[in-house]
Amino acid sequence: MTVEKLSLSEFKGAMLAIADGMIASKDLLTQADQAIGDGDHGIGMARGFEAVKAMLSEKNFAQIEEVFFSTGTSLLSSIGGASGAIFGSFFMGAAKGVKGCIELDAPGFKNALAAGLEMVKKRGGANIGDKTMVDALEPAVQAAMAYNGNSLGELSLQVYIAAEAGMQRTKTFTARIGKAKTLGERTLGFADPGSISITLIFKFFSDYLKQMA
Amino acid sequence: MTVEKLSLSEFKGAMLAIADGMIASKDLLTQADQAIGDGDHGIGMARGFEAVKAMLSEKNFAQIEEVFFSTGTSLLSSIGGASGAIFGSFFMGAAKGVKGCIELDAPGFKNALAAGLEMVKKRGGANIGDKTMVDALEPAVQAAMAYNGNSLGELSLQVYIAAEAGMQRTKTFTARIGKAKTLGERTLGFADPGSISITLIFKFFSDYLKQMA
Amino acid sequence: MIKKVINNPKDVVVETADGLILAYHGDVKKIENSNAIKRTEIRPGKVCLLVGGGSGHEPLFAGFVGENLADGAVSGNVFAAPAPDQILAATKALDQGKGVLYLYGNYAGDNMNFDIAAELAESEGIATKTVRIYDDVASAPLERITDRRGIAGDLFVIKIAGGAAAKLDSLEEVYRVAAKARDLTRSMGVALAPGSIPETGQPTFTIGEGEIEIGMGLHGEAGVSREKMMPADELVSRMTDLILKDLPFKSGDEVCLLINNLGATTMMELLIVNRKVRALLAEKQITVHDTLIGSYCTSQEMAGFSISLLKLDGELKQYYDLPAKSFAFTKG
Amino acid sequence: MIKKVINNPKDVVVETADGLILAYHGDVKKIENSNAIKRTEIRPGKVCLLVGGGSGHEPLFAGFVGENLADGAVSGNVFAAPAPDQILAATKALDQGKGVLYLYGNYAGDNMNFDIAAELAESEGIATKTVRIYDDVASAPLERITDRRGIAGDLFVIKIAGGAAAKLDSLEEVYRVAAKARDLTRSMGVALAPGSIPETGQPTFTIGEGEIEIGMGLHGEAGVSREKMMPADELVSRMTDLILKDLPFKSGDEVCLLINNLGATTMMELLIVNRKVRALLAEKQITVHDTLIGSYCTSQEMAGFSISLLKLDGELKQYYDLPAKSFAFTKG
Ligand SMILES: Nc1ncnc2c1ncn2[C@@H]1O[C@H](COP(=O)(O)OP(=O)(O)O)[C@@H](O)[C@H]1O
Ligand SMILES: Nc1ncnc2c1ncn2[C@@H]1O[C@H](COP(=O)(O)OP(=O)(O)O)[C@@H](O)[C@H]1O
Ligand SMILES: [Mg+2]
Ligand SMILES: [Mg+2]
Ligand SMILES: [Mg+2]
Ligand SMILES: [Mg+2]
Repeated sequence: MTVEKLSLSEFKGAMLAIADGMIASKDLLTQADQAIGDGDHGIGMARGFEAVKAMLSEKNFAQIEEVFFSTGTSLLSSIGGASGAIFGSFFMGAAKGVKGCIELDAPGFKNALAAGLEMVKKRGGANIGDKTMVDALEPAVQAAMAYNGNSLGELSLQVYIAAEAGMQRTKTFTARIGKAKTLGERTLGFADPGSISITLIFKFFSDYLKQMA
Repeated sequence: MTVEKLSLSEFKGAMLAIADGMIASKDLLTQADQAIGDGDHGIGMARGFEAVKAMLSEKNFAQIEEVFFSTGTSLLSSIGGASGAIFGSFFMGAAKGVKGCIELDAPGFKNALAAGLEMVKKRGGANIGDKTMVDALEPAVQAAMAYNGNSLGELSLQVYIAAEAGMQRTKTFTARIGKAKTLGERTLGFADPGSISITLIFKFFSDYLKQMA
Repeated sequence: MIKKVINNPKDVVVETADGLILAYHGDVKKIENSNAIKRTEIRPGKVCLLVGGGSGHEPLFAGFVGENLADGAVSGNVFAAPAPDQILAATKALDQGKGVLYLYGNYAGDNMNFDIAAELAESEGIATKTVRIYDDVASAPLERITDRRGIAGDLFVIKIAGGAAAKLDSLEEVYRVAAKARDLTRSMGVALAPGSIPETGQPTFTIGEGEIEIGMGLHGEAGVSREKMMPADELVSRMTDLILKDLPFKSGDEVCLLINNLGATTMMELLIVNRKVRALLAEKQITVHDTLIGSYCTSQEMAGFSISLLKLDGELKQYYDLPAKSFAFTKG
Repeated sequence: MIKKVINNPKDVVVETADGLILAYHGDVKKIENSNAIKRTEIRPGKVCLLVGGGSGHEPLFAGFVGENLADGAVSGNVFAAPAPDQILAATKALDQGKGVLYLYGNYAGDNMNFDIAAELAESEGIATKTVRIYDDVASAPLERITDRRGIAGDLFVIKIAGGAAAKLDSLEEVYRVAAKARDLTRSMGVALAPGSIPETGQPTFTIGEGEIEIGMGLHGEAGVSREKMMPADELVSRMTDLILKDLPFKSGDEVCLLINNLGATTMMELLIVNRKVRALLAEKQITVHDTLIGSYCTSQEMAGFSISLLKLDGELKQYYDLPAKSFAFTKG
């Protein structure tokens, strides 16, 4: 039995699980950024999701979009750097996809993903192959669109799997954007840190749904 | 058969041998200074005796005192630091002990040593037990004074042996002067770098006389 | 684990700001709700200059707030651009009705965060313009100059922009002069040993015993090539060549020269570098109007340095020569 | 073998001087037959101030030659006092008939070499007086204050002595003011990691991973104790306590504060130190008239810093507040 949708409070619980997972991934993400960036990605994400946790425990929400939006603004204002703007934009954008919803179902999640991707690309201008989190996010969104069922659990697993594959592909790209870009060929063999983060976010979401089922 | 005295040109040769020996001792002296000082003693002594070598090859001398004096001024102006002043003063002082001599014999050498020590103490104010080169030089001068023969070779060996013993004794002293003084008890077990230098100077002189015999 | 004189690593940015504000002895004050500072006295009606970026490069940026320099500075976390709300708070605190010029290094994070802030400022009726500094010749070819990173050349652009903002009356004009200074500035760095981020205590990159990285970026991003250590004169020649032919600088040009310490390099080395740079410039009949040597734009305790040249024209020279006074840069 | 940006290690001192003179843009020139520099323009009839010591501490001493500062500086080899003939040549080049004040750190080597030079100068009819700086509280107990070493407090004494030499007419008077500044200055340092001498490429001391040495000297001479690394606030409290009770500094005192980088420490750390020092001084009702933070008196790339306090009185304050301009120190 898989989960079809999440109530507002369940979705809040999912976001909390994502936050805990990201905080616990601090060292892994920092090491990924040490290899080809400036070594702060895990620090930033951990700081960001600490802020998300604090926000979630303080605020009451009436709609799904508020959870997305407040997660986005929390990340934006606490991380700073490229990932603050990008991951902040992702969640703030996602909010636009679920306007008025009080539950999150598969179609809603698809819309949220698509709107999140749009916002990320608008803000950062990165395209597939630039070795950024877009290389994981865009295939994830495509996988979501290709999914025809109505299980949020299944959908989120597809999304995670596609993001993971996209993240793995970044190892074969030379960076064209962000702090890694001057490394050129030396970035080969290393995954983009931000693509690992978005993959983990989807993984923790999928795990949460699995564990609910 | 041991050497009774040195002609002016032989003495010049002896000074050259000392210079070569000191230049070759650079690393050893630097390491001694790294342990309890600022790690530059060998560098300074090598620079000083390079200058002495250059001076010896340029200048012509009429008297023993000129060799002593020019060695002293060469050291003084090329080493700088504490050892420039101290070793410069030693040789410049020694010159006063052999005024008018055109050969160096045992009495002359004794006088030179005594005058050198006097100048060192006047300039630096160090006494036995302060953990400086005086701890090697002063017993060496005392040994010279106690020597009643007239072999310069024998005398120089006595001087070297006494300096060596004095140098070894500095390992049991805590520094009271110079850059090592704040190390206090931590200087225990290490010989004072300058006392090693003066011992080596006497050793190379003694070796030179031995090899002549 | 690199030893650092800090308390809780999470507090370094805030404690650094506290220490800096005290060192300014009243010339600057903290901006509420932001890790930012502003001059205590700003002439009403003045076009304001806001600089900023990630922390970890001290005294950049906040050390350059002062007379004929920046009016305010906003600092992010270590190696992370400040967040939009911080930038917005600083923008609002500075604006005197004539708008605010944003001046910062060209990094994805800074670009996005300052852009978001600019949009928010606009919606609150505050005009902003932006000059992104991209002086680092090592970081992209000339055809893609806007992909280049901003490094120590920041200092020249801040100096000129600060002068222009003190003297000129319109945001457009200040923007024009600042952009010109940016366009006439070129830099090139080299790293010998890594810096480290306080929160991890780990070096930001690894480099072999006898190796150096030419063109290393300010956060430890890779440069143009990793090489064996070489004599100073050879290294400086290679770096200077790359700078000179990029603008290009030509015989008869007059320049300002900055030799910037990335952190742990000794002043002795920087002066030896200066000697060679000057010899190379003299060979090419390029005259040096002023020389700055020191730690202006650092990457924590990274060992290495950069060379920056600013080509002067009459207008830039007039702003460059204005006296200036701030924590990290005083000019009589 | 520590990497350094140098050419032949034997040439570092001369090449450093060349680079420095170029950076001064005509304000100083080389003194013939000496590794020394002097101001290009010295007022005839002026009492002159000559500073100096071993190299390796750049920008000390030669970076402090300028308006209302030193008139000349003579530099020895790395960590070795200059030789008497060098000092004498500088003395002769400076003297304007009113005599020369020697100002330097209190080390056996400097003392002996400057004393020899003073004797030689006297025999040539040039009057000299000497102020030896011994601000390092860590290096001997107060009863033996003249056994103490001179460290970064040099900067305060040079600033005041330079002002006095610019304004006062007799060597005696300049001496009196300089000695007073020296007597009212106290410092304390700490080292986290060693520097190295270019000719050996070897660190001047070894220190464990998590260890620091409180009171470490400027050449790597041992300090008062070797300890485990501790939080900045605790370290600063211990150092400041030792300084405060030594003079002693008292409630109501007005001081100048210097937080000096020994080499590789980041500005971020120095500012965090400043924050705590100021809190401690405020607690004791000691007011801070001016703060200097930066690399003034280094020990090559040693990591660490020192804290110095100068207690002001009306006379010292007047000289401290004079504008100043040199390579390494400009005050508006
Ligand atoms: N323009 C962009 N579009 C999308 N993602 C980006 C962009 N720039 C950077 N990123 C993402 O941000 C990640 C780096 O984040 P982080 O290390 O926290 O920031 P910074 O680069 O400022 O240190 C990269 O791995 C990349 O995935
Ligand atoms: N006052 C003094 N009297 C005699 N010898 C001294 C005195 N001060 C220093 N020395 C000698 O000089 C040596 C140090 O020389 P060196 O390392 O070349 O100079 P510095 O101490 O200036 O670095 C010491 O080991 C000591 O023997
Ligand atoms: Mg990063
Ligand atoms: Mg020594
Ligand atoms: Mg970063
Ligand atoms: Mg020395």
